[in-house]
Order: sequence, then C-alpha cells, then structure tokens
Amino acid sequence: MKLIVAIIQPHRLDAVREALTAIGVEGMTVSEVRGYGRQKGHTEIYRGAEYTIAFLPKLKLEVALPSARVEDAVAAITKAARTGKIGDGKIFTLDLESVLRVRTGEIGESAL
Amino acid sequence: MKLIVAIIQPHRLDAVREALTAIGVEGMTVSEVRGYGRQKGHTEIYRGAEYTIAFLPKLKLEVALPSARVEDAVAAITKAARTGKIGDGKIFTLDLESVLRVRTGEIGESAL
Amino acid sequence: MKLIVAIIQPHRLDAVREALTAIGVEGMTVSEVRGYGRQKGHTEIYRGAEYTIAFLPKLKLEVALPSARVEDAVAAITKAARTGKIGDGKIFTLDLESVLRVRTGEIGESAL
Amino acid sequence: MTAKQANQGATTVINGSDTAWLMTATVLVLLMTLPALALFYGGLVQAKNILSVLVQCCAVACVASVLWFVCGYSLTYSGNGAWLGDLSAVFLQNGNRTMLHAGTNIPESVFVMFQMTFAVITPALIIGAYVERIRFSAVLWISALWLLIVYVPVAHWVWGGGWLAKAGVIDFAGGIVVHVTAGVSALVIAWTLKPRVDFPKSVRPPHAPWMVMVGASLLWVGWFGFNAGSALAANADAGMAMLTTHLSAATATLVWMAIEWMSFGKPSLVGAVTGTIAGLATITPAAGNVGPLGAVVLGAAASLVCYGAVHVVKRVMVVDDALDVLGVHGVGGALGTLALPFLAGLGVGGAALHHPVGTQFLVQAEGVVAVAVWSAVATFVITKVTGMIVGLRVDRDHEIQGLDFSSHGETGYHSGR
Amino acid sequence: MTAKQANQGATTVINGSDTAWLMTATVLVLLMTLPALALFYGGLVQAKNILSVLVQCCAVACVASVLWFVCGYSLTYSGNGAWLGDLSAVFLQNGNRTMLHAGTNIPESVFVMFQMTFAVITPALIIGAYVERIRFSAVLWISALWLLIVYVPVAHWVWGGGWLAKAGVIDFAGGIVVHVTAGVSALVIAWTLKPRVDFPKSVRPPHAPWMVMVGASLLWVGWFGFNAGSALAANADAGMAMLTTHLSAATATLVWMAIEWMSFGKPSLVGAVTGTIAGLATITPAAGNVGPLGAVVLGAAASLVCYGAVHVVKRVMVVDDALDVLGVHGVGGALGTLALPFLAGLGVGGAALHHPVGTQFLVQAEGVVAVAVWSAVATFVITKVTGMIVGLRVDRDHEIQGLDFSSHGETGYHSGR
Amino acid sequence: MTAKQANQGATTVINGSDTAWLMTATVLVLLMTLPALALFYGGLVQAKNILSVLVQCCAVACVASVLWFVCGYSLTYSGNGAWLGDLSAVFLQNGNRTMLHAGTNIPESVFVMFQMTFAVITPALIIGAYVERIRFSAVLWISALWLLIVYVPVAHWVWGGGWLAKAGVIDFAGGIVVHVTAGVSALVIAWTLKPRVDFPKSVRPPHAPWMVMVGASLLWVGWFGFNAGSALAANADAGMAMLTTHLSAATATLVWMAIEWMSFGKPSLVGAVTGTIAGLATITPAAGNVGPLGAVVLGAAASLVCYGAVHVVKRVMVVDDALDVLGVHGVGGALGTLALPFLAGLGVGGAALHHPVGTQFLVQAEGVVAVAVWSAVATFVITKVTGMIVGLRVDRDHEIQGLDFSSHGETGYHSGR
Ligand SMILES: Nc1ncnc2c1ncn2[C@@H]1O[C@H](COP(=O)(O)OP(=O)(O)O)[C@@H](O)[C@H]1O
Ligand SMILES: Nc1ncnc2c1ncn2[C@@H]1O[C@H](COP(=O)(O)OP(=O)(O)O)[C@@H](O)[C@H]1O
Ligand SMILES: Nc1ncnc2c1ncn2[C@@H]1O[C@H](COP(=O)(O)OP(=O)(O)O)[C@@H](O)[C@H]1O
Repeated sequence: MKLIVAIIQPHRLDAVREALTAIGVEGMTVSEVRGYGRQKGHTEIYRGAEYTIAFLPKLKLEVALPSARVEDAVAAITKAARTGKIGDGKIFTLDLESVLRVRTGEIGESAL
Repeated sequence: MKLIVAIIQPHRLDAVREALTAIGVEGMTVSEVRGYGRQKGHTEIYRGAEYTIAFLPKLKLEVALPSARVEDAVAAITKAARTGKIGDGKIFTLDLESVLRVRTGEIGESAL
Repeated sequence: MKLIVAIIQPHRLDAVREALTAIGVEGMTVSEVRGYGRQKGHTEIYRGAEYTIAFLPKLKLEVALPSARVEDAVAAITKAARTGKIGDGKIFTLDLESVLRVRTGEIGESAL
Repeated sequence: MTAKQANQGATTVINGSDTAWLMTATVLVLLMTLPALALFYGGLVQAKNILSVLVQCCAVACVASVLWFVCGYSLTYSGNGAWLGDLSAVFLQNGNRTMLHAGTNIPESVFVMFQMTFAVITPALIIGAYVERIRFSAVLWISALWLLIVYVPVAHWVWGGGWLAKAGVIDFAGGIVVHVTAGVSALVIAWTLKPRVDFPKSVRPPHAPWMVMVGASLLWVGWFGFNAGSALAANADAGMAMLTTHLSAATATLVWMAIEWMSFGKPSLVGAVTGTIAGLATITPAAGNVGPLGAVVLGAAASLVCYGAVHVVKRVMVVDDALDVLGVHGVGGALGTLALPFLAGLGVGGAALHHPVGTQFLVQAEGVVAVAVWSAVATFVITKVTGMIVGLRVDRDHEIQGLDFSSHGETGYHSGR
Repeated sequence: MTAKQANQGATTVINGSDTAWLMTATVLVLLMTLPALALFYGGLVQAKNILSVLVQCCAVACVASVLWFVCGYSLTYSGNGAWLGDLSAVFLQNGNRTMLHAGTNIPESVFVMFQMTFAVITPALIIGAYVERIRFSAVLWISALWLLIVYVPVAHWVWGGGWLAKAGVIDFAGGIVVHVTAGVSALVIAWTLKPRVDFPKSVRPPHAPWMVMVGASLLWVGWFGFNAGSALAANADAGMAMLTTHLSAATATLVWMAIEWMSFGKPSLVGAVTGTIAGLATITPAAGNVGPLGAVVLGAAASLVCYGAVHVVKRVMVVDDALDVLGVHGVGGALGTLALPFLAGLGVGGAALHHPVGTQFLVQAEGVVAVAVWSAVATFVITKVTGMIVGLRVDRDHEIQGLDFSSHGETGYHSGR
Repeated sequence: MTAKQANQGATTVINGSDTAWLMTATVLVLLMTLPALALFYGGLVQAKNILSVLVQCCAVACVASVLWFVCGYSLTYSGNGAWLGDLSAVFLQNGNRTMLHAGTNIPESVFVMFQMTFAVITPALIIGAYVERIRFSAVLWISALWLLIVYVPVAHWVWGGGWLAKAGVIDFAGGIVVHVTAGVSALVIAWTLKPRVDFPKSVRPPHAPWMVMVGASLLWVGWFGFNAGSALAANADAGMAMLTTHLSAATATLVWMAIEWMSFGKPSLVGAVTGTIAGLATITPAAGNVGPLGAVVLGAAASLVCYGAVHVVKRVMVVDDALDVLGVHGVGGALGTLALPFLAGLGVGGAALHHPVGTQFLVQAEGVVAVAVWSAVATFVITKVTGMIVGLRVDRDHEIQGLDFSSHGETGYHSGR
C-alpha cells in the first residue's frame, strides 16, 4: 500500500474529494498547513507599511490506498487541484507498510 | 525504526497518551486534522436548512519508535482509541530511516 | 528522494526557513502541532488551581528533497532550530518514492 | 418619531431630561452599526471574508454620516415639501448651537445626530445582501447614491412631514423607512449582483456563531435606543416602547427556536438570534402604538412569517440575499407596519391610531407598497449605474480567495506563530 | 431598590430625569446578560460547548421575560402580601401607558422593564453551575420553575413589601434576591446533576480567557445600571452607588491578583476578572449604604473570602459547580449583606440603616439564612421534578462530543476552509 | 470640562438631567478602557501576547481607580493652587453623599466618578507603547507613579483651576490632559525600554484585525461620553460636542482609507479604524468649540497628520512605540489643541474662545509645549526608577515565548481538544 500526501490550494478541497470519491477512493485525512516555495508568500498592509507573510495557507491531504490505485488517484488529484498558477502544490507518494482499522482491528487493504 | 501515524477520535487523546506512556512510549506529536471516510460527515442547521460538513474533526498522532515496539504500540493505541463506532480511525505504519534529536544531535533510537 | 519531517519550537521557524533557503532548499510545508516528550508539558493557573497542559505547541516542517541534499538540510535545520533546551524537537527522515508538481505535472526531482 | 408624535408641550427651552435620553439613545443606535451589526454579519460569513464585512460597515457608516452632514439631513427634515425637503440646512449651517429642534424639547444638534444614526444603519443593513462577492468601490457608490435617492426621500415622506406623514401613516421607529427600504433594496441588489460562486452549493454555515450572537445581543440592547429614543423624549411613550420592544424580541426568539426544534430536533444559536432580530424589526414600526399584549403577539408572528420568508427567498426564488436582509428585516418591518392597526387596541397600554382601524390599515399598506416600489426601482437603477462606473463584482479568483486579502490586504485570523 | 427607598418626594407626575436614567439603567442590566454574562461564561467552558452556553443565556433570558410579563411581575410587585404578591397585574394589564409606578417618579412601564432585567439575569447566573452536561430542555424547565418558585417570592419578600422588607432588611440591588438565591440554587443543581465526566480530572482551563475578560468588563459597566439604577432615580444616591460599586470592583480585582501572585508567582487574567465579579457581587446589597471607604474595605474582603470559597466548593466539597456560581456570586452576595451594617458608618458618604447596627445585622442574617434555605429546598425539588419530566443530562457520548453539536447542531469555530 | 465651562446657572440643588447624563457618560468612558481599549490593543499584538495586554488594561484601570480615591482626586480638584491641589479630599472624605460639586449641578460623587474614568484611561493608553516585552510589575509601578506625577498635576493645571486654566487654555475633553501626556510619555517609555526582539523585522500584522475593529467601534461610542460628558450637563453644548465628535471620526476614517487606497491600492480595516481613533483624539480638545464644519476639517487633518506621524516615529526615529500611541493619540491631541482657535469660528455652531484667535493660539501652544516637556522629563525619571526597583523587561526567552504564558500562566486560544 501507499500513502499519498498532497499539498493543495485550500479552495480545491471539495473538487479533489469529489474526484477521489468518483474513482472509488472513499477515505482521506486533511490538515491545514502553510506552505513556502516558488510562490514567495504575500504582503499585508499595516499602518502605512507592508509586511511579508512568507507562508501561505494550503491544505495537506493524506490518502492511504492500495499500490494499484496510486496512479489513478494521483491523476485525479492533479486534475482536480490544478489551477495553473504557482502554488498549486505537490503530490508526494510514500510506501505504507501496514494499515489497521481501529474500530474492527482489520489490517491491510481491507482496513482502507 | 518505524513511524506510526494514527488517526483517532479527538476525545480519545488522553486515553491513548496514557496507554502509550504505560508501555513506555514517551514521545508523540499530535495535529488537528479533519477526516472523511465511511463516516460520511454530519449536517449542521442554518436558518431553516441543513448543510453537510463532509470532514469531521479527528486527531493525528505521530509516534516514532523502534521497530520492536511497533506491535505493542499499535495494540495499545487500538485498545485506547476504540469506541466501536464508525469513525474510530486508522493506524498507519511507515518505515523511518533515521531520527535526530535537535537538542543533542543524537541520532538513531537513542534520539527517541 | 527523501522527506524530512522536523518537529521544532514555534519561534525557530523563521531561522530554519532562512537556513534552508541559504543552502538552496526553497520549498517546505509547515503545520501547527502539539508535542509530548521528555518536556512534560506545562501548568496553567485557573481559579486557585494549577492544570497541566500535556501537549505543547510545536511546528512540524516537511521538506521533500533529493537524497543528496538530506545531510546538509538536516544539519542546517539542527543548527537553526537548536536552543539547547528540552523540547527542541526531532528530525525524522523518510523515503520518498515520488513527487509530482500539480501545476505542471512534472515528476521527480524536477518537481521540487 | 416625527416631531409631531413627540410634540407634547413643546417649549422654547431645552428639556434636559429629553436631551439626556436622546443623547443616550444616539449612542445606542450608533452601537447597533458599530460594532453590533458588523459582528452579526461578520460572524455569518466565511472566515476569509470577515474583515471585508467589517470594513464595509465602517465605510458605509462614515459615508452616510458625511452625506447626512452635507445635505441628507437638510433634504429630509427641512421645509414642507410633499416629496423632498429643502436645502436650508446644508452643511448643518441652519442655526446656532443652542437652537431647539422645532416640535421637540431637544437641541437641533441632538436631533440631527440621533437621526444620523438611522441614516447610518439603514444602508449598512443592506450589506447583508452583497457580502462575499462585491467590489469595495461598488459598496461606496451604491451606499452613497442609495442614501440620497432612496433613504432621504422616504424618510422625508414618513418622518419629515411629506405626503405619507400627511396621509397619517404610522411608522414609529422605521418599519417602513428603515426595514422595508433596506429589505427590498437588498433583494434587488442581490439579484442584480448574481449569486456567489457555486451558490447555493457553496453556502457554508456561519464561520463564528458566537460572533453572530454577540452582535445580535448588542443589536437588542441598541434597539432600545432605536425604538424608545424615537419617542424623542424621556417619557411614558419611551418607556412603553422599550417594554414592547423587549417583549417582542423575547417572544420571537422562543418561537424561532420552537420552529427549528420541531423541524430538526435541535434549536440552534444562530436560529434563536435570527428570531430575536425578526422580533425587533417587526415591532419597530409598532413600538409606539401597541401595548405589552400586542407586542407578544407581534413577536410570535414575526418568527413564523420571517422563517417562511427566508425559505422563500433562498430556496424558492433562489436569490442570493446572502444574510437574509429581505426575509428578516424587510418582511419583518412590513409585517409590523401592516399589523399595528389591529394590535394597537389589544389589551391596555397601546396608543391611539391616526385613523379608524380599517382606514389606518389601508394607509399603512399604501405606505409599504409605495416605498417598496420606489426602493426597488431606484435601487435597480443605482446598481446598474454603479456597475457601469466601477463594476459590481470582484473577479472569480478573488472571490474564492476571499475578500479580506484580495480587497483589503489582511487576514482575519493569525495564529500568530 | 424598594419603592420605599426611592420614595423621595414622590409626585403624581413623571420625572423625566429619573425616567431617562432608569431607561439607561435597564439597557445596562440587559447588557449584563446579553452578551456580557454569555461571554463571561462562554469563555470559561471548553470550545466544544461555547455555543450551548450562549443558547442557554438567550433562552433563559427570553423565558424569564415572558414569564415576568405573564405573572412574575404581578406576583412580585402587586398587593401587600407578606409572602407573595397578587394577580392584579397579570399580562401587565394593570393600567394605561402613562401610569406612574407608586412610590417612584417613573412610568409603570419603565419600572416593569427595569425589574424584568433582574428577573432575567438571576436565573441566567445559575447557568454557570450546570454547563457542559445539562440537557437543553432541562434548562428551560428548571429556569421557568425556578423563576416562579424561588425568584418571584424572594423578590417579593425583600423588594415587594413582603415580610423581609417589613423586617427592615437592607438589600440595595440584590445581594440576597439575586446572588444568594442564584448561588445556593447553583450548588444544589450542580450537586443533583452530578459532576461532568471525569471531573475534576477532565477540567481544562478556559478555552478563551480573552472572552472571559470582555464579558467581565461588560458586566462591570453594566453593573453601574444594576446598582446605580436601583436608586430608582437620577440623584445623589445613584451617584454614590456607582462610586462605591466601582471602588469595590477595582479593589477586589487587585486583591485577587495579589493572592494569585503570592500563591503561584503569576497573576492570571481569569483570576483578575474573577476578582472583579466577586467585588461587584459583594457590593451589590451594600452599594446604597456604604461610602467610598467602606466600598474599598468590602472589595478587599470580597476577593479574600470568595477565593477561599471557590476552593472549598471545588476541592473540599468536590461539587462541580462548574463556573463557581456559589463561590463567587452566592458567597459574595451574602458577605456584602452581612457586612453592610458594620461598614455603613465607616467614613463619610454612607446612608442610615433601618435599625441599630447589631439589630440590623441580625435582620440581615435572618434574610440570608431564610432565603438560602428556601432556595436550596425549592431548587432541589424543582431539579428532581425536571429530571422526571425531561431528564437532566445529555448522554455520555454527547457530553464528550460537546453540546454545541449534539444539542444545537452547530460548531463554535469554523476555520472556514 | 472645567467646572467653569459648565457653570451655567449653577444652583444649590442637584439637577436630575445633568446627573442622569453624567452617570451615563461615566459608564461610556469606563467602557472605553474596559473592554474597548483592551480589545483595540489586544487585537494589534501577536496571539501569544493578547492576554497580557488585557491583564495590563485591567490592572492599570484598578490601580488608577484606587489611587484616584486615595489622593489623586484631591490633588487634582481641591484647592486653588497654581501647580497642585490640596489634600482636603483624600480618601474622598470631603463631604456627605448629597454634596453638590461646586460650579456644577451634579453630586460630588458623580463628578469624582466621571473624572476617575479619565484618570483610568489615560495611563491605559500608554500600554500601547510597551506591550509584548515589559515586565508586569513594571507596568504597575510606572502607571502608579505616572498617574500621580504626570496626570494629576497636568489635570490640575488645565481642569483643576491651575496655571493653564488661569491662562485661559482651552482643552475641552483632554487633548492636552489625556492625549499629549499619554502620547509623549509613551514615546519616552518605548525609547527607554528599547524595541522588541528583532524590531522592526519581527513586526507582524495584527493577530486579530476583527478585534481591533470591535475595540475601535466601542471606543467611538464611548467617546460620546468622553466628549459630550465633558460639558458636565445635558445641554446644547453636550449635543454639539457629540455631533462634532462623530463628524470628525467619520471624516478621519474615510481620509485614512483614501490615503492607504492611493498608497497600496487597498484600504485596510486596521487602517480605517486607526483613522477613526485619530479623528476622535484630534477633536477631543476642540469638541466644545468648533461647529460641524470645523469638525469635518479637523477630522480630515487628523488622518493626514497622524498617518505621517506614525511613519516618522516607526521608520524615521525607529522607536518601537508598538501601537503608535504618540503618532495617533499624542499628535492628534496636540493637533486639535493647536487648530481649534482657527476652526472655532468656521461656520455656525462654534463657541467663543477665551482670547482673540492669535492670543488663544499662543496660549494653546504654551499648554502643549509645557505639558509635553513635563511629561517627557517626569516619565523618563519614572521609567528609570522603575527599572531600578523591579526591572523593565521580561527576559528574552519569555518575550519570545510570549507574555501570556510567561507572565500570566495562560494561553490565549485553546482549541479545546
Ligand atoms: N520541497 C518541498 N517540500 C515540501 N513541501 C513543498 C516543497 N516545495 C513546495 N512545497 C509545498 O508546495 C506548495 C507549492 O509549491 P510552490 O513551489 O510554491 O508552487 P508550485 O508547486 O506550483 O511550483 C508550497 O506552498 C509548499 O507547501
Ligand atoms: N484511505 C484513507 N486514507 C487516509 N485517511 C483515512 C482513510 N480512510 C479513513 N481515513 C481516516 O480515518 C477516519 C475514520 O475512517 P472511517 O472510514 O470514517 O471510519 P472507520 O475507520 O471506523 O471505518 C477518517 O475520518 C479519516 O480521517
Ligand atoms: N517518539 C516520538 N515520536 C514523535 N514525536 C516525538 C517523539 N518524541 C518526541 N517527539 C516530538 O519532539 C518534541 C520534543 O521532544 P522532547 O522529548 O520533549 O524534547 P527533546 O527532543 O529535546 O528531548 C515533542 O514535543 C514531540 O513533538
């Protein structure tokens, strides 16, 4: 199994969730993060001066799924998350050794 | 070493921390996340209409520990986090290549 | 490629970001987390009693980068994040199978 | 509210008690806009737009204040025109500081200031219709034009001795002048502006219900200045207006909770305080004529009718009057205006009508309809013109990003780390 | 507070200044419940229960208002019964709008409304005892029954010309009527209801100390209406009541900070404002009789005694009076009531007692004890009965999940993303 | 503001209307400190220091109140000294409760209390200079010494019949007494205290702009009590003061927004409300003398000048007057004081000066300069002395960690999970 970690623009969340459920990926975990990269942050005004906010709000999506599904999932996320602007984000894939469903104790793919 | 990533119900945190310390796992990192899965979210009322909140509050626990301790730790978390209801969460295990303690620079298991 | 996951003291973020950009690591993702470890939390006062807050605010830094850069990056983070006090944090390194840049679809190191 | 209503033993010397109470009432009515309405509306929107709502409330309040000083007051309260006042008080240059306001026992300065707070909150109420998508410059243009073209004439008709006042319409504190004008205009603007991106799918519950409740609570206490102040004196009329205002608000709150409880099994906080506002808007025109019993009846009717009205606008007409300005304020104000003839005589404590019940009802209806039509037509033109001058909406990306940053360069909540 | 106390040159014409001040005071006392108390209590609970506290404050305020209109006012202030008033003012049908309230110079409507705000805040104070675990329907039942069975009779005894008034007890603004009744009843309810899950282990520091402070600040300013308004006139008694109220609050705040500073090495914000409230509750019964010097002494005593009382209830008796209603309000109110005979003569500025110091003290003690006993017994019965009718607690899961969502279908804070 | 200014038909009996209004005004001015100023300042700092700002506001308010009772009031308003009052009113033991304040128609207790709220807010304004780095004990020492050594004498000079009053200086509600003293002293403390760690690099935008706006709005409404209350009567002077105050604030808000809009392409919320405060501080000394037209001119000038002043202090002088106390309050207060002689005669509604324009200007300038110099010198000494007694700053780690936890053992925002 694999763990997909995707950094996306906050407002793309609903689109991405729909894209994933559309291909049958029914579970995911989201966290609010702040990102820094090519997109260098933005400036806010405060009493006659501008201040740079280096880190911009992003969302981090974590999706565990069978290795076989990774390709489709990555494609689906990319399509749904893309706006074409700098800051659209990244998709990381990590190897996932095991999964357990707390409620039932099931392990492995059946736990997803 | 392994990195255990557990998604749990927010109110189970204290129980899980106690269960882990009980078996001698003394360190962990927690983040507030929102999850989507079999448990399909909930509806909130707003001026005569119901709105679905797809993502529900969960906590994500990250625990790095020696491979040897993984089994006990997973068992402990499962036991402490289980309420038997849909939405209890998942426990993911990833391989952890190395660990370093910022304060001392120690690396490997001694850094945990 | 590797994924560095560093837990640091909140106020060290700017220093760490500068240290990383200094060595040419231009991207990172940060999340607010709460940590528990040797540093056992702190006590707050409330109407004549003290309450223990087990988890203390920390920041989690995630940095994906080519395996070749890991050593420098870890060193840079350690140096910038260290205050010498208990609670300075940890640096975890995980193996990263693949990376994709949402905006362009580029994959691999060029996506970083 | 009209000088006439308060003209009980008018004298040529200032009455200290009336002055003390009216200054207090003025403070309370300004509080209704800053910060009460700002919090009420700000809590209802999404977190990424909270600041834009607050800026809009500040800006509208200031623009209305300055225009009131320039000519708004004069065109509303000077002269005897049936349609509009005259220019004898432009820039408030119409008399020395100790001048008494004709027909009252308070200084001109206090009357000007008290009425100004009404001119401030009325266009501010409309903000609820266009939040989360409007261009900030359009807010300024619409509010300025609206104040002069809709509020000023209507206030003159009803309170300034114009044709509706002469016809004997009763609008104690602004059911017509404030709530009908704002509610109808809100609908027209919302409709012209088009819905928010992905409406209604994109609609989210209020980002800060606690803030909505704090705003509603401050509106409630401020409303005592609004209604009891409209007696223009510290007397029994003011006292009864305060009592009826409170009873209507309390009853409406409980009824709205009951409706939600029966519909969804749970009464919500936002629902409860929406009921409060409905009850307050509804009693506004009637606060000077009904007694305690009538106030309770009116409060119950307020929630029943407004609850339905919100549903009709949002889900039947599918117009994105984002924060239900028409459903809660407009409908409530009209309801109170039309119901007061029948409730004034219910139990003790009420005050006489200007006509027999039936006639009074027709006059009230005439007022509501005439003002609604004028508000609709004029607001449509104002919105279109504004659209040509500065454009009405921010572009899609900015709307999605949120107006706080895109229009004002700020972020609502900084974790501070 | 009793008509008698204010009966200085009663006339048959309405006094505009007294009316202006009492309307202002009414606004301030309502502000104390909405939103001041709501914020004070809301900030003290956990984030998952913030909205439930706000709903409870709104609902209790509305239920009390409507019941006051129905019969509460009549049973408190009509007739000359030693134990209870009569029904001559039910539904407030007892006179026309210009009627003067006997023994005062203000309109009946203003007196009814001012007293209503006291009937509103007293049951609302009790909310602090049962937050985070009570069933919402139980809140409504308990509050309604409690208002009629505890508040109304006690208010009649002390302020409505009942047996305690005849005995010459002094309770200027509600040390007995408001704080002792609420505090004792809070303890009884908390004890009957049982502690929150895992109490005291589960107790967390306030989720929003800033909100607690804002609530406390608004309570402070609102209390000027509460105490200075209780003079029922805009005169020197009102002025002195305001001054003593402020000095007591300021002193108590500093003393509570000093205690914490010495105990923990750090003074906390929540501690400081808890001291403020203790100082305000304690001066309440005495505000009309002590001078500035007595007020400062009373303020210092307030924090010393209440700090200890909070500890006793929470850690010795281990009763989960969640937000310390007894420890801060009940004990403070009793302290002020019992201490005033001795402090009234301290320095200049005080007012005469109804009896010699010793006798007055005995009468005060009689009042405190009698009211405490009645409150305890009646509240116990009310709570048990409510338990039978609708049940007292939400189930364990809902309590853990938080009342905001489980009882009201809302979430306190939406990041908005 | 001086008894003289209000001395219109002084009598020996209390005037109920004046008393009602002054009690109301007192409530409003206390509201300005608690919670208005606390929210305004609290929202501007970083999240880790929000509670410390609120504690500081509470503590300063209480310390000032108690000192006012002890001897502050007496040294300010008793006797006829040119430099300082006498001790005839220490502990407020100077008369019985019905005593009238000489030269007014209100009870001594009300005058003491109203003036106390000014003594409370002035040292609280200075908090803006030293937030996020000062030791809490230093806040108490500095505030206490400052009240007695700077505020009390200056208030006596200008309002207590001292040398500046005799010279005929006009400071209606505190341009000199409140804003110049606070502003200048703020700069001196900020400079002595040194900047925050990594200033200006570390400067972050306000952590809660919404809170800043709520604070500013409450300051706005509270300022009506501050300025209109300073007429010490419910009369036309009070009414005009309220009107000019409002017009200045509204104009200043719009002008500050315009400046930001032109400079950055976006008007911000914090900018808009900073303009509001500038407009209010600037009209303060002039509210009793200018008419509506002069108020609008003054409001426009306020934002233009203060916007520049903030820039000069922060970026040219590079002094870390963290929340711009000098730039907004000090400069605004001085501007209004110096401009009023020229604006009093602009249009109708103004009031006579004590001298011909030219002379009046020189007297005003004399007042501003003398008070600024005294404030600077005395504050420098006070700060140095405090540094020796308890030390001025928290240590670096604590500053970085945030004062909320390090100085008060609390956390501003608990997610509650
Ligand atoms: N090397 C990296 N490691 C971790 N996260 C990264 C890295 N580079 C970028 N990110 C995340 O991806 C987001 C978008 O990256 P950015 O370079 O700004 O735009 P783009 O991906 O379109 O080139 C960043 O805000 C950050 O959250
Ligand atoms: N495939 C997945 N990848 C990542 N997180 C998941 C996945 N499936 C579920 N989760 C997380 O686990 C939580 C519980 O899962 P859910 O399916 O709702 O209940 P259960 O695990 O009891 O069947 C979800 O809210 C989500 O946070
Ligand atoms: N085993 C672990 N797994 C995950 N995170 C950990 C672990 N141990 C410590 N941490 C994180 O590192 C932070 C610092 O660790 P701690 O033991 O308190 O101090 P130090 O690393 O200086 O010894 C903790 O607050 C927690 O967030």
